[in-house]
Amino acid sequence: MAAPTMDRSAAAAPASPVQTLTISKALNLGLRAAMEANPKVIMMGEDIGKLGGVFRITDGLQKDFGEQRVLDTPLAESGIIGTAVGLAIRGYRPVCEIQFDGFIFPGFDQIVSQVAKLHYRTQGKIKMPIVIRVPFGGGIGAVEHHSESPESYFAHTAGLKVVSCSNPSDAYWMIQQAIDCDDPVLFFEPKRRYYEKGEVDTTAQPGKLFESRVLRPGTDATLVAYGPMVRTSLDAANAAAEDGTSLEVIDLRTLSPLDLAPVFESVRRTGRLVVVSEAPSESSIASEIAAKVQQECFYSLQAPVLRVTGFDTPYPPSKLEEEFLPDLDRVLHAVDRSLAW
Amino acid sequence: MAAPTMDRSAAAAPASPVQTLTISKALNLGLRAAMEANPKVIMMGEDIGKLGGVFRITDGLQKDFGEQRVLDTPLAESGIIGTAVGLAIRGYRPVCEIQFDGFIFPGFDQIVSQVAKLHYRTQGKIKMPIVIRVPFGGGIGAVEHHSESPESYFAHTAGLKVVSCSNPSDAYWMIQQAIDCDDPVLFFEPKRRYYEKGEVDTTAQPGKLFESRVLRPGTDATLVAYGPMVRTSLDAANAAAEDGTSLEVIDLRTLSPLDLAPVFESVRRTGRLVVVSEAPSESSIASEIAAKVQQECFYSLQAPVLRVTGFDTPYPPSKLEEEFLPDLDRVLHAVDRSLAW
Amino acid sequence: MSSPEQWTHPEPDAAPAATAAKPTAEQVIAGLRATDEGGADLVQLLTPEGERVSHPDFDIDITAEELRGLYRDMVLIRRVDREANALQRKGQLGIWVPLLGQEAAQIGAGRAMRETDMAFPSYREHGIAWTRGIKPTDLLGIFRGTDMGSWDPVEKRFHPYTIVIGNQVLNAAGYAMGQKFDGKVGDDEGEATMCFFGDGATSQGDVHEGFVWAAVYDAPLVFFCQNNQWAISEPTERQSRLPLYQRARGYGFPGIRVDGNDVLATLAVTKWALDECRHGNGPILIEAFTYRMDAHTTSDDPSRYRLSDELEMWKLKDPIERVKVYLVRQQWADSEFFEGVEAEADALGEELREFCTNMPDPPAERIFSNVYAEGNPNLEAQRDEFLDYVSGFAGGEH
Amino acid sequence: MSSPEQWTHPEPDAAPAATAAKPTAEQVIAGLRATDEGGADLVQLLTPEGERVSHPDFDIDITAEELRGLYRDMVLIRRVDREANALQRKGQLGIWVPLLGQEAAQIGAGRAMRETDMAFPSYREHGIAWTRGIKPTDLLGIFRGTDMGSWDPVEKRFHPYTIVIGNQVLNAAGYAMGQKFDGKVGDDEGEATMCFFGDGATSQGDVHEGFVWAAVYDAPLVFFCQNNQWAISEPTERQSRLPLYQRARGYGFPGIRVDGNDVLATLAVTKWALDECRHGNGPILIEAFTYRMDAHTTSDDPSRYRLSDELEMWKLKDPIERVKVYLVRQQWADSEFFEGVEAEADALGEELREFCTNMPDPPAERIFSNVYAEGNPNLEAQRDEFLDYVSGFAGGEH
Ligand SMILES: Cc1ncc(C[n+]2csc(CCOP(=O)(O)OP(=O)(O)O)c2C)c(N)n1
Ligand SMILES: Cc1ncc(C[n+]2csc(CCOP(=O)(O)OP(=O)(O)O)c2C)c(N)n1
Ligand SMILES: [Mg+2]
Ligand SMILES: [Mg+2]
Repeated sequence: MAAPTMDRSAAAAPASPVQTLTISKALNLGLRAAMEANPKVIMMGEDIGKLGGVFRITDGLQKDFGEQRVLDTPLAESGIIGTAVGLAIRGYRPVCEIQFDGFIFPGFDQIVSQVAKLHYRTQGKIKMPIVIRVPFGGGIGAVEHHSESPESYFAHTAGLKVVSCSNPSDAYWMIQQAIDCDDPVLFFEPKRRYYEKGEVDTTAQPGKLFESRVLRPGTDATLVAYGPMVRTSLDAANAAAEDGTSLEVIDLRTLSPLDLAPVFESVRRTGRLVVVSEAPSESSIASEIAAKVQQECFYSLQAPVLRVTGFDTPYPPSKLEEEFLPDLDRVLHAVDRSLAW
Repeated sequence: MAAPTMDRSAAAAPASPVQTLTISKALNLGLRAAMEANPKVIMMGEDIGKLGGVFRITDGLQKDFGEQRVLDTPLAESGIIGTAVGLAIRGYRPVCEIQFDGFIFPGFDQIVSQVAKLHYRTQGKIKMPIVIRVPFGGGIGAVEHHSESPESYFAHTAGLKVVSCSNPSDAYWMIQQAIDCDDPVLFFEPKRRYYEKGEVDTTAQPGKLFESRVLRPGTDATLVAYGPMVRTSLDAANAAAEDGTSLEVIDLRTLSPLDLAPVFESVRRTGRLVVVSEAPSESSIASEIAAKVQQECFYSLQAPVLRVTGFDTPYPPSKLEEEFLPDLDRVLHAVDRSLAW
Repeated sequence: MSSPEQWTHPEPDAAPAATAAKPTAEQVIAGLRATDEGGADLVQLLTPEGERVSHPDFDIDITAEELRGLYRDMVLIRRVDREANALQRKGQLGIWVPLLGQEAAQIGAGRAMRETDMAFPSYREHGIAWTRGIKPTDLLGIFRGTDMGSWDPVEKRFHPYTIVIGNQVLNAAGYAMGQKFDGKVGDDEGEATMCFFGDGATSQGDVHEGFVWAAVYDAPLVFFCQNNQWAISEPTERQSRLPLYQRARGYGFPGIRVDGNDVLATLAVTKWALDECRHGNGPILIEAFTYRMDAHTTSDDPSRYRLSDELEMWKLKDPIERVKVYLVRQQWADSEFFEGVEAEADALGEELREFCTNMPDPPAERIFSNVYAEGNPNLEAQRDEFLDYVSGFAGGEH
Repeated sequence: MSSPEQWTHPEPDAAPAATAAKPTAEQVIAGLRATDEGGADLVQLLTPEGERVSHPDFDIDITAEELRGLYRDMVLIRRVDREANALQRKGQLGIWVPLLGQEAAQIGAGRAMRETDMAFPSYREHGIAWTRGIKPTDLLGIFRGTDMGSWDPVEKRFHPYTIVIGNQVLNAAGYAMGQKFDGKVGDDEGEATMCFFGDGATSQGDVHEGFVWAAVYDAPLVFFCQNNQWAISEPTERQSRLPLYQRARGYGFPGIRVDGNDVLATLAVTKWALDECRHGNGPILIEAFTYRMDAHTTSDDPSRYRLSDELEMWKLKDPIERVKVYLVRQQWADSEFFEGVEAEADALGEELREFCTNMPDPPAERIFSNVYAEGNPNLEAQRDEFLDYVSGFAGGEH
């Protein structure tokens, strides 16, 4: 990591090193710590200043760091990303907030054509240390364009890195690691889980950014998920345990590059894999995992890799999202099918 | 199909029903036939009028149909797609030309947020009979952004249909079928094959638009490809035959929805599948095919589904494209690996 | 499903926002000036005090009946707005987007349109919807999460609400081009299109491209920008140095700023602009200078970013009050009329509440329907598998 | 690899374009007027006939030495352009993007910049590159397909060529914001940024958003639009009703049209604009009114869409000739000087040919390098597998 690696605990840690925080508060503290550690870190987005963002993730930052480090930008996503590129060239480390998942598309061209390619184009002479924060996914009863899961578009784009956090500790640390990273990082935040709580130790980085993690060991089948579906998968594993089925749960954390070594290892033991994701399945990250696992674990698989995903439809009106989104029952149903194969 | 289904052969067919044409000429005649059959069909794009498009696919159309049916638009892709949406609502059937694959991204938001969703949003009250033509892929020695294969982004997008032609007969017929289709169709044209020739029978539609087709039967392994890689795959099958290996070659033709029934059927016989595509593999259409086939043909596969694709990098400088693009040797190498599994 | 409340109150445990935003004195002054003064170019026909004033370019003959109609429209749509807002508070809607304060801008613009004209709204255009004959109940599904608008956009000539800021401007430009290509432009019988967007939207590339297209193709398109001074928490100064109507200067078509709280002026200016368009002199940009009196949406907390003084000041410019004063002063309406409108409003409110609380949830298969006009066998298989799974579930299996 | 020729001649079997495009008499007149006349606002200091004229707002004191320098720049970069064009014809480059006719616009603008200023080019800015100290040979890789530009954009303060129309305008706006945030704006020592784009580009949303951002953040940014009358086959009328410099009106910053074939005027106006920006009075739009004397690229065939008359007319406005006439008339340069420049041009051409024909192909592993700054294990595995495969192949395997 090329960014100054200061000791952030001193600057940013609240009184006790271990606290119970929501994901949203953990992100807020993580952003604050990154801004304190490096004056080149700036925030850009719509309504992120006085309002603190529609989800309050940047709450208080403009007040404390000023309007030049927390920019309420004009309303245009290509503008946000495109000017972030210029600021990055000038030596800044911009953290862009896209207000909702569905509004990243006006900025898609700048992401795909400039952010992803400038390092390659210049053979490394220009770096793109840009973080694009995207509150993503459904389950919040919102109107159209506010519940989407566009991460596969970015995983398909060479030159970008894509991660998603699923708990407060990861939220706190991964956002800082993403800001430290000299590559552009799409940072997907599980908005329906913003207010779930967990312990955060602000003194010790629990691991690296681009690594998957086994959250719960198990022996009968493997569940792989990321972001909001990690909670769902853990719940499913709990429920399965009551029925005597032991499920291993892996939090992908990094969606591109994929870190599938723990998955391969797991599948070689369990012989069965269910991939869980809210996004439509067609040509998606879930497809990629299935494609890789069937190749790497060809002789270990006792059933095909199954996918439990959002359907291949636009995100439906929110009264239907309970049916659209994978839930505990759909995950267990897939596990049953896998076990019965 | 809701569009008037006139007998086009009478209006558009040249003297002899079977002619030898290039793909580019076949597309040109197909567009002309569609414009003659239905006055609501209009063309929109940059330089498609007097110039006839940088590839001359619309050559002569403005001269014959006027500036109101062949529009040289201002230079902005969101504008092209966004106004096509309005024209479609007004009852037109716009055929948009994107000058090169890499320039579709400024129009991405309109495609994903409006073109793909308006029918769903209005529960069918608004149709989007828009065709977006994209000359795609590499191998032409071009500069950056002129050789990309962005089809997976669209296959991942619910509400769109995605097809690619690989030969003059399909070019002639598929473009007309796409224009007749009441759903939005991304039409990917294999630009490096524009000048390959083949026979076109302008009197009889050879098949449906959303169907894959077995181009060459075989018994030892199956190759699946689309667009420019079909030629490469057929060449590989020829070469393999000389070595005594019998490869079945399937032209996907439709990338979304995928029509994998012929692939399943084939894999059940051959037990081996190699997917060939120029696009980077990560979270791609090739991934989807692998994911589906490993599920549907779990007990038939004698080797994992292998993918021969462009690498997960930006498209390289053109002096390197020969290495970047899958060629006969890389395809055969994968076949060998599959056979040796 | 997760309750709408969660959406409304993003941080359930958090204390209410401590105090109203406290800008510097300088900012206050700047802020107040910016939102209050429309400037010398502002077209006004009815002052906030209800005085009829004349204007050299835009004037209008209005009958008592017509003005009563506009008054009624505004009262009724305001009632719809307040009822829906309350329904959201009661958990009956996931969210609501209030139009409070923008009644004159919308009724004036909407009533200037003919049936043959077409409109492309953003997401706050409940008043325009009303003038297009859309039942207010048809709007509710969007905010309750049962559908995405249930009117027929072709029949009503009112496009679906567009949420991605700016998208509809290009769609409208295309439609207007179509009107022209169809030969429907050039005389008094001509057709025209209106496109609605906010002050914040003017920054988006799509809005610019809409301006370029419409100008180059002489499209019969009226760009109607409701400058309600705020884009969520951002004041107009974050989008532009100049008053927004002046943006048109750079494209070579007229831009006019009208008092968007003056229904008469808005009607007059919009009628003129539509007529110009029908005759082939489009496009035209109208900036309706108005104010968002309520929060951005029911999820928003404006006390975090703006002063209540501003609101108080704009209350004096209420779009409905000035018409009432004028109607009374002219003796064009008596208390019976006003009571009648009130009663109509009550009935409408009642109908809305009734309808809303009885709205059925859509069936699960709706997730899969109308994704494509011509079907998709893979999706149909996905649907069938899911419905099988659901019915197995219902049957007590698993 | 597929030969560059394939790219150059899209339709190998096709007959050459039958005849030049034949517009109506009306179109001819319109076309000629549109491209020929800069209008009353055109800033000019040196007429096509080589007469020095004065201008009330923009004037410049130029020494003989300076003007000789500008002349030399223009002659050399034109030679580079013609050599590269010829190299493409010989199959040594896949494509070339000629700057012929735009030498004054680029040398004038480029020489107005200081070393501490930053430039964001489009893809035709070989003249700007020259003024930033980029060796012409460093441009060749882009067009030969060996790299995407080999200069160091940070050291040279010259961004990579940007091919996606409009993208660089936002990137430039961001960079200029950074100059301001760094406190480098406000006095004569201030920094500024220049951004280059074409007439066609003005339609793109990104260019608009760049205008919005730069205006709102008072960015020290000079938008330099080279209106060479054509966007490939589309005349400027397809992009705008108004002269392009007037676009700035709608955003609240100055827009100026300069004779882009007049190196003195371009230098004067750009210097002024940069100075305004350094002092904090940015942004500013300059439209350089010029002409693309050659094809859009070597793949293009302008005879399909424009008249040779137009070209002939513009030949009379050649940017180099008028300086030569003036230098001679002023007795600022003698034949020795002109011959010296010619000799330099010959040497440069020779160097370019030599360099180009000897350019090595990049190694295959370059495909995989620098995709990421911090690596990607999956990609590294993909690379290793491929290199293994290639080396096995080389070893005669398979
Ligand atoms: C492309 C896009 N980005 C962001 C948003 C989120 N958003 C919804 S409304 C809004 C502000 C719009 O302001 P304005 O255009 O002034 O309209 P108003 O809401 O004031 O009527 C924002 C940022 C969006 N809907 N679309
Ligand atoms: C987004 C995008 N769309 C299309 C193209 C293809 N294209 C390359 S140059 C060009 C015309 C540009 O015209 P102009 O802006 O006037 O610049 P000029 O080439 O005349 O210097 C087009 C359409 C592109 N490079 N990028
Ligand atoms: Mg607003
Ligand atoms: Mg040009």
